[in-house]
Amino acid sequence: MNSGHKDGEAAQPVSPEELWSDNKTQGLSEPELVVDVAGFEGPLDLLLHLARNQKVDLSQISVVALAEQYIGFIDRVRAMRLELAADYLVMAAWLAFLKSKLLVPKQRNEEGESGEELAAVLQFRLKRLEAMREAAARLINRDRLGRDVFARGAPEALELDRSVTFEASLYDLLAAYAVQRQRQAISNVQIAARGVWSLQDARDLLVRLVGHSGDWSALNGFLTQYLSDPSQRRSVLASSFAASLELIREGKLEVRQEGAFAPIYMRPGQRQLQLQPRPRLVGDVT
Amino acid sequence: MSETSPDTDLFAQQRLGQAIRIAEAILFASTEPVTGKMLAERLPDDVALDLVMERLVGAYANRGVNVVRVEDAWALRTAPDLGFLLRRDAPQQKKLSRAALEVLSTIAYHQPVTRAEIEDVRGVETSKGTLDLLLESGWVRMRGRRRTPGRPVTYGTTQAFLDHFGLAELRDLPGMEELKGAGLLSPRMPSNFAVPVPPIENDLLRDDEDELTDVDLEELGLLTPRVTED
Amino acid sequence: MSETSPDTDLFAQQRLGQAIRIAEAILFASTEPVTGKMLAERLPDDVALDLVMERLVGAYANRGVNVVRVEDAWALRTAPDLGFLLRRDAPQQKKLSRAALEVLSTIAYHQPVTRAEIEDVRGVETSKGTLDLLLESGWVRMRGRRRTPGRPVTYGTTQAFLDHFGLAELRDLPGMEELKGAGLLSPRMPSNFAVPVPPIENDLLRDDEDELTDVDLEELGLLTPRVTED
Repeated sequence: MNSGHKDGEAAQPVSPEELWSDNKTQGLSEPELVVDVAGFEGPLDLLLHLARNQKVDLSQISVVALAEQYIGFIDRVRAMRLELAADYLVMAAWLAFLKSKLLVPKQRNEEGESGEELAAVLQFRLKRLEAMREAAARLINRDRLGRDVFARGAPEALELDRSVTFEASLYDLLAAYAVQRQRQAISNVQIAARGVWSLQDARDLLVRLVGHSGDWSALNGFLTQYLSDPSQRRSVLASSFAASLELIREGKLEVRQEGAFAPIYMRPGQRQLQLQPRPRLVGDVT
Repeated sequence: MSETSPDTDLFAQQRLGQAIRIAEAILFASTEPVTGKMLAERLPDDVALDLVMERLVGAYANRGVNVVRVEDAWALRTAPDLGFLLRRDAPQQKKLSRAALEVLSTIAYHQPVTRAEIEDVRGVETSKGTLDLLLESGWVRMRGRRRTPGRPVTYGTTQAFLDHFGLAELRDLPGMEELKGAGLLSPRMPSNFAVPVPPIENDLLRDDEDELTDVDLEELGLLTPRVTED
Repeated sequence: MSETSPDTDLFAQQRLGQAIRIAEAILFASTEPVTGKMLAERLPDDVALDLVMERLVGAYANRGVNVVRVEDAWALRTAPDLGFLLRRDAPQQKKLSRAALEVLSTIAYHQPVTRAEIEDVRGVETSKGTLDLLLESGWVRMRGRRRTPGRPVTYGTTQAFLDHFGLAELRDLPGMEELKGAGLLSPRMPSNFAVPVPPIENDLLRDDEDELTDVDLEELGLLTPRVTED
């Protein structure tokens, strides 16, 4: 009775960091994260962390300062010659774009969302992510079955619903299907190492970047600056230009250029820009 | 004892009440009868086990569940007069075997499908027993016969299948991208790999399917030959 | 009603008492929540399930074991305050990774939700295996497909999820109402979400400007946010 008083422990709030104690298994289940940037779950998580250091109230944060901190962080990581997951770089490129929009006064002929509106969307996403974080923490601290609350230890078979004699869940069914199809499919597929950007890679990144802004954006500069090391710039530029032509043909992208060698502006086209469930990009940026 | 004040009395009552709750929870959660020794270890030191169990037995005396003594241990048991609620023959709900699940899912995705085609997808022979079991489960049915040599029977799923797996229609079965997204299928499948999409009007026979006739069913041994009707 | 004799009253009382015993025995026998429908089938026809369950919940309210509701089902569970006594016997539970827990809460609060929407909330791709793990745990299920191009599968939580976290229904998710009220459960930014108009950001200082202090800003009337038009 006087030993093992663990109930107090469950009651007090636990910080998120303490909660997920077995990060070791995470390594197994998530083999595709190239660089675990100091334990962050993606760029939005990193941004949230930086924003948290700025202010308690997320609606009071300075988005420009946040963008600078994020870009600075990414630059430092890249200076250390660490590989970064593509997501982090896409965010850096977009934030650089957002920052420039916020700093330059809105042009009269400019259409679409203003820098402030884009900043508000970012703040909304940060708040929403934080809300889910907190919800997860509250959820996990509830009195849980099998830990704080227990079911009957010695159940007995009941004369109930005699009609159903077979048991299987949809998950069982799908797992069985996938496993056998996979087994039958030729299993040794060679993935060639990529020195250049494929059209598909470039296309996916364009979709994500332009989808973020929803407005005329001159993205090329940011694209080459953040998404590649110098040796790959040409490949990135060529691939993304070719990919943009393809997207234009499909009506998913519109482009505009004031004159030769002027920045190329892009925005989503009439057809919805939608990311198909996409192949992984990780490993592409090397 | 004589010096017990009303205050300490109340306190003792609370201690006893709490001890009864503890004993009750332990008996409930335990997978087997709990010995008096084990119970005593968990109860407050100054509470007598005998008193606790006497009260607990009393509290459950007329309930749907009783506290019974099994040698030196205690357990919760269904009241004898309610035994009819419990299953005697106890055939547990059968879990489908892995092979059966594989055949079932193949039929679901590839229907209408013949036995040879199922084997082609799975790469192994399907035992007659597995198909029989699935037919018995009510989730699989014979749809018709393919208009090819040998006129093989085609299999498909039933409404009961949709009901059991919570699907509104066959097209709700996740496609390849969804299977990949859920981590069920490797993202790196060969480019010629595809997951079929079941048709919208699944109940209709395909162009190359014939209806099953009574004669067919008889041949398949599923219809006892000609019961005369009265 | 007026003609009810003491005899029939007594009889009704007995019927109710017996119904309560039956419901009690069924709940005791089962580890999983038992649906009201299943219970009702087992009770005498003329007894209202609601009344039976009300009495049963009341009878167990302060006991070591409680009757809890999970959606349209009922279950007996040990009282939460006694967990510390029982925990030592319980097998260690697998801990969810931080990512998995985040995906779980996103699904719980946003359901029905597609994978793309989960990724939008978290700002990161859901790793292969996370959804798989949650599906396998039985807390998450595929609910159906969204009627949009591509018909993406939607995810939601299960009754086992509610049971595990001691929730009678989804509305009981902690903070659900506030989050909804704040618009934080919508996939897109709600129109009433305040667009912060930064008065003049400190970061925007030109080389030839000095930093304004709060006192300055107040004097200039710039502390109240206002829309600036260039």
